[in-house]
Amino acid sequence: MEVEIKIKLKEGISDPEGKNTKKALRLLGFEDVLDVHTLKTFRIKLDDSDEGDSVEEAKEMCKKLLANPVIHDYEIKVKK
Amino acid sequence: MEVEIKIKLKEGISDPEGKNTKKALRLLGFEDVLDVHTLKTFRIKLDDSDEGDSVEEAKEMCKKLLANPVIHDYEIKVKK
Amino acid sequence: MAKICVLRMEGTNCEWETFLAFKRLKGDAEFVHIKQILKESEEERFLEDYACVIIPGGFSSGDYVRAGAIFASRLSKLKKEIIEFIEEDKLLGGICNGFQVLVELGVLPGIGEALSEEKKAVLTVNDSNLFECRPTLLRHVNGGKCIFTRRYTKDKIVIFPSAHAEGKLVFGGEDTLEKMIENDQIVFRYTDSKGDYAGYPWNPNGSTYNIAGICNERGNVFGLMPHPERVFYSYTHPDWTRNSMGVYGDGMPLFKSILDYIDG
Amino acid sequence: MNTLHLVSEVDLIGSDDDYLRRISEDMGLGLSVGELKIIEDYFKKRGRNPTDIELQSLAQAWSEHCCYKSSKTLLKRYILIDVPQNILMGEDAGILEFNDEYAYAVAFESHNHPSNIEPYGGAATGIGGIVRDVVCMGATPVALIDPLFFDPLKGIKSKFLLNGVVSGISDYGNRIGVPTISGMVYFDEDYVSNCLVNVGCVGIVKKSEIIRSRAKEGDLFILVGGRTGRDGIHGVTFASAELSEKSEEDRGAVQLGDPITKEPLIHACLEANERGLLDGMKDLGGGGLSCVIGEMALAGGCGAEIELENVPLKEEGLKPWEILVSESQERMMLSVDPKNLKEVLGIFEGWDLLATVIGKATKGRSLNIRYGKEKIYEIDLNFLVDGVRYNRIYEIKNKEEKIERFNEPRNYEEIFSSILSSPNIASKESIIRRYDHEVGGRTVLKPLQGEIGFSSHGDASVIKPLEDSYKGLAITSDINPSFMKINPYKGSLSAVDEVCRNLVSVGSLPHSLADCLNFGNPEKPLVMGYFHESVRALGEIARELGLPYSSGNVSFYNETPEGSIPPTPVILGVGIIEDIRRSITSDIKGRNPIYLIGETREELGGSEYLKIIGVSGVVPDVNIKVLKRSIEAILKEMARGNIASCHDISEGGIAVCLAEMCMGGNIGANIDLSLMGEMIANRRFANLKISDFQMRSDIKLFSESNTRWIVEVNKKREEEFVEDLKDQGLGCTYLGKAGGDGIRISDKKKGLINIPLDKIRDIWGKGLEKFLR
Ligand SMILES: Nc1ncnc2c1ncn2[C@@H]1O[C@H](COP(=O)(O)OP(=O)(O)O)[C@@H](O)[C@H]1O
Ligand SMILES: [Mg+2]
Repeated sequence: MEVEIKIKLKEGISDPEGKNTKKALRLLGFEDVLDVHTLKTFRIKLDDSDEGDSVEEAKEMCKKLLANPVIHDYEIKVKK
Repeated sequence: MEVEIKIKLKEGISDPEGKNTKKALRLLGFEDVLDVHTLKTFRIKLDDSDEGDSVEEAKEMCKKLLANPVIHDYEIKVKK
Repeated sequence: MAKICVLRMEGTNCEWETFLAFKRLKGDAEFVHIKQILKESEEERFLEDYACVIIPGGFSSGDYVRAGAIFASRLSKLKKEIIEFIEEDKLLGGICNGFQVLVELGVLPGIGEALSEEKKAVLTVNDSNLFECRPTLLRHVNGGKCIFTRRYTKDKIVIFPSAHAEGKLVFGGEDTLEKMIENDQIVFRYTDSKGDYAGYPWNPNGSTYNIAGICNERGNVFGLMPHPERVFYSYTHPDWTRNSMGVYGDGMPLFKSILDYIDG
Repeated sequence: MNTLHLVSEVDLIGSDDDYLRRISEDMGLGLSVGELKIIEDYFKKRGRNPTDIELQSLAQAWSEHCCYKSSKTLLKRYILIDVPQNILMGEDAGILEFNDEYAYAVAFESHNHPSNIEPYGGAATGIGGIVRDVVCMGATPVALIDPLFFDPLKGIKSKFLLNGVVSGISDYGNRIGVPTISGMVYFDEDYVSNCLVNVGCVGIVKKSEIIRSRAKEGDLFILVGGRTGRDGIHGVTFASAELSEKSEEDRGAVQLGDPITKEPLIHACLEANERGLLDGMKDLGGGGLSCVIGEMALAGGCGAEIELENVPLKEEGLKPWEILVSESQERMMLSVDPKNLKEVLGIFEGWDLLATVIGKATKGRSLNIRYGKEKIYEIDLNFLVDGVRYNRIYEIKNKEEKIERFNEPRNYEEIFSSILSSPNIASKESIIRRYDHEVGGRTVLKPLQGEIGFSSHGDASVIKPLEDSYKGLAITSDINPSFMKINPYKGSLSAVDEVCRNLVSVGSLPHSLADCLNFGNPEKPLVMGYFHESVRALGEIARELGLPYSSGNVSFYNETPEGSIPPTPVILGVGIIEDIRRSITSDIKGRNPIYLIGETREELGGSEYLKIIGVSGVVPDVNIKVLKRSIEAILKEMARGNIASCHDISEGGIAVCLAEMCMGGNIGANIDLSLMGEMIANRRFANLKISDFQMRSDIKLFSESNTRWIVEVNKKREEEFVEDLKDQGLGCTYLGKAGGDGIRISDKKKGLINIPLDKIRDIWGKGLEKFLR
């Protein structure tokens, strides 16, 4: 089983990587680029356990390590 | 319109970030973690243009800046 | 003599110069690997045996996930011991990556409680989106609360070099900054060569309120982005060939302040 | 266990040329038919065909990259002769005397091919490899050096390359905690699709702890660090051929590197060595397990046996030959007496690192490999390691260096501005600052020097490697590819001259050199001719100066269908400074007199000036005797405290040199060139007449003649300084005085340049910006 955890920046938190990427894309001639946001995804393979558990477990992972609530939101998806 | 571009390491290319995250998760007690892969997502807002074009455009962006075909695969999704 | 622990794990890479800074002042410092205090190793070490723990700079665990996050999450197994350590008014300091660890661990900003379950701040990606190595000028703005900087007079301007990719301090909670100012928890702020608060590159990362270093409410937990250990002697100052100074550099008094306190 | 399907026999014996060629291609061996015939012969005598694993391992050991088959002859003839006594040893890194107790280690290599395919990973693993070379001598790495060469970034591809390479070096070097203190960034059209990434590392080691790359009979081979995977397969054969469209598919050769395995690996290896537990240590770089074990056994006068099944893998299903030739990063090989095994394993366990016994050193002189119970490999070590050697045909064709006449510019400021903003001259700050150049707390002089917020280029960086000694190492690297394109002989002399100039500028005595020789396809006689002329010059000048080449590397086949790179022999120089507290920086310190040391000639061939106006000229020559005397004289003046700042004159001539000095000090200068051209010391003190001389102002300002410096002389010591230099018979010309907030240059009353410093800084500072990101 696999859980996919997306870590993204909260609304209003600046995203230097997005900003820089936007600048670079526009310089490269992609002038219709209005905005770029970046986010990081962790795809985590788990030993077989049931879905309920794995969402909870993923939440724990975010709390303990993967996200910092001051700047991050996260989304969790479970794939079988 | 928004395109979402996911950049991930190709099969067989070692992923130190995934490896180190896995080790950390396991040490934190998430012992059922078998494997971790990381990928980066760019959410790019484009000035209105039609769908066909924007997939092509996103491909160009990958080729020119966001990915290196030698080590990366990418997925493109268009959202309206 | 009180013992100092220089705590490291894979990727910590400023431990040697940090250790030397204490040694040169006859401090009793030793290296401890995180495995040792987590009892994952045969050569165990105990937090309570130290008067001061310093987490040096580097890229612990490659800064993967987020700078300092993995180190902090591993340390969080010792929450109870860490809280005790802080409440006994012992010293816990972090330089650069160490600062990131302390913030992720929840012991900084450290308002109201020694360690907060929920993170109250973050050291996030520099505005430039780049790792940058540059000399920075800092004003010591602390009114005396911070034990680590008692040897600096208020408003003294020092040169400590910076070298990081994630040094922009951002607080959670509207009034955190105000409280920190009120509590005298701001320790160093970036300035320009005239002593004014200016933007990039004088503030190398876009940090809130030009903050380079802070302490907790008790003044015994301290984090700082730039590197005082790199300017222990004057000859590693970035401009020593033009502005002559004595033997010691701007960083020395910081380590001296620590020893003043722990050795009484 | 049945290994039949894992190892196959290759039908060499009695095959015809076509078939041999096909074998080489199908198996990705990169061996020529002639080479395969030698191998065929070897096995015929043993009455059997080789296995695929044997053939793969020979291909690797015999690659250009591993055995220097095209360059060995010339290197032996010119560079590796008369090795002075201060070289203590030369293996993966050269070891030189530092003081009674300590030595320093230098390694210098190219990582060009991988960096062109995957710039980020290629450059990062380049750093990883060079650090291993130093660590495997028992030395602690204290400095990294990164000379880089790109095409002038008109295309998207080259921006991608530059950004990738710099990010790779920055991410890897910063993470392992070794400061990147020196390097260069050079742009020329001929590097299109062939960027060069050279990396150097300097380390420090107690003489008693220097360790060799060898094993003694009975030792165990312990593989430590990372796991072995399919990555890096055929890296060296790949590096020994021209790049082509198809190269992009050679993904196996590309790796990202894992600095966070490397960082503790450095500590653990050094700790095991310090405790005296190791008999030998060698890094696994280009050339996998068989090369490393083969060389360690051969050096120790024994044979070896490997249990291939014991090698820890990243993934399942690797064939034995893949395990053997894999170049997976972050691995080292230790040879350890069985009595020390437990303690060694304990150290690696403490750092959370893998350590696995995979074989032992045996009697005899062959390498034997087993997989499970099966014996799958047996080759004599001499045959494996010695490889082949060629005397490649070379053709020396000297281009005529003609002086084209051109008019004196009407607007000097315009020319000066375009030179300042050209990418080879412009500030490299945006790159330099992405490297931590201070981690370790040993960096005394940084690559950027001067007033905080205004710093400018220095000449060499200085490291204080030991806690208890003020002795220091100065480090620089140089080459001017524009000179090389016109005259490889003079270009190579100039590189050594510049290295010496840079080392002297900071107050250090040049002590040793290392060379990384980047060239095109050696099978082309003209390319071999450039190579010949270059090593001839490098050998000559070094011998006359008494400087050894402690280490080096040859990188051939830097070619694509689009063409070859300029001949690029990069020289890394190390100088010794007795007391780092006396080192000198390039930034102007006060309102002092400014002097030019050295003779300016009409040598503008390959200069930035002529490139801009598009005409040709003569490449600067070197008078080695004058260079020698100048080094002595300047160091003496510095020791007497007469010199406040010093900068050597290179690309862009006097004009650029002055500008950099002034920007760093944030102090301007008033300069008059009218005394230039006189060979003897300034008339203010020597009471000489100004003889009329013909040199035009633009030549004075922009000529790139070698062996020249600009110095700021302490006001009170001016007279002594001038007398001293006169005694030495060295050219020394009064240029003017520091002061003001602009650079003003005139020649006999004729004003040439008058630009405020802020503006100069702006032009120079932004020159590279458009190329980054
Ligand atoms: N890629 C680089 N990495 C580190 N330092 C660099 C790099 N490029 C240039 N530098 C440093 O910038 C300074 C100026 O470089 P350069 O103009 O090439 O010097 P020079 O002409 O004296 O050899 C030197 O200190 C050099 O080491
Ligand atoms: Mg120079």
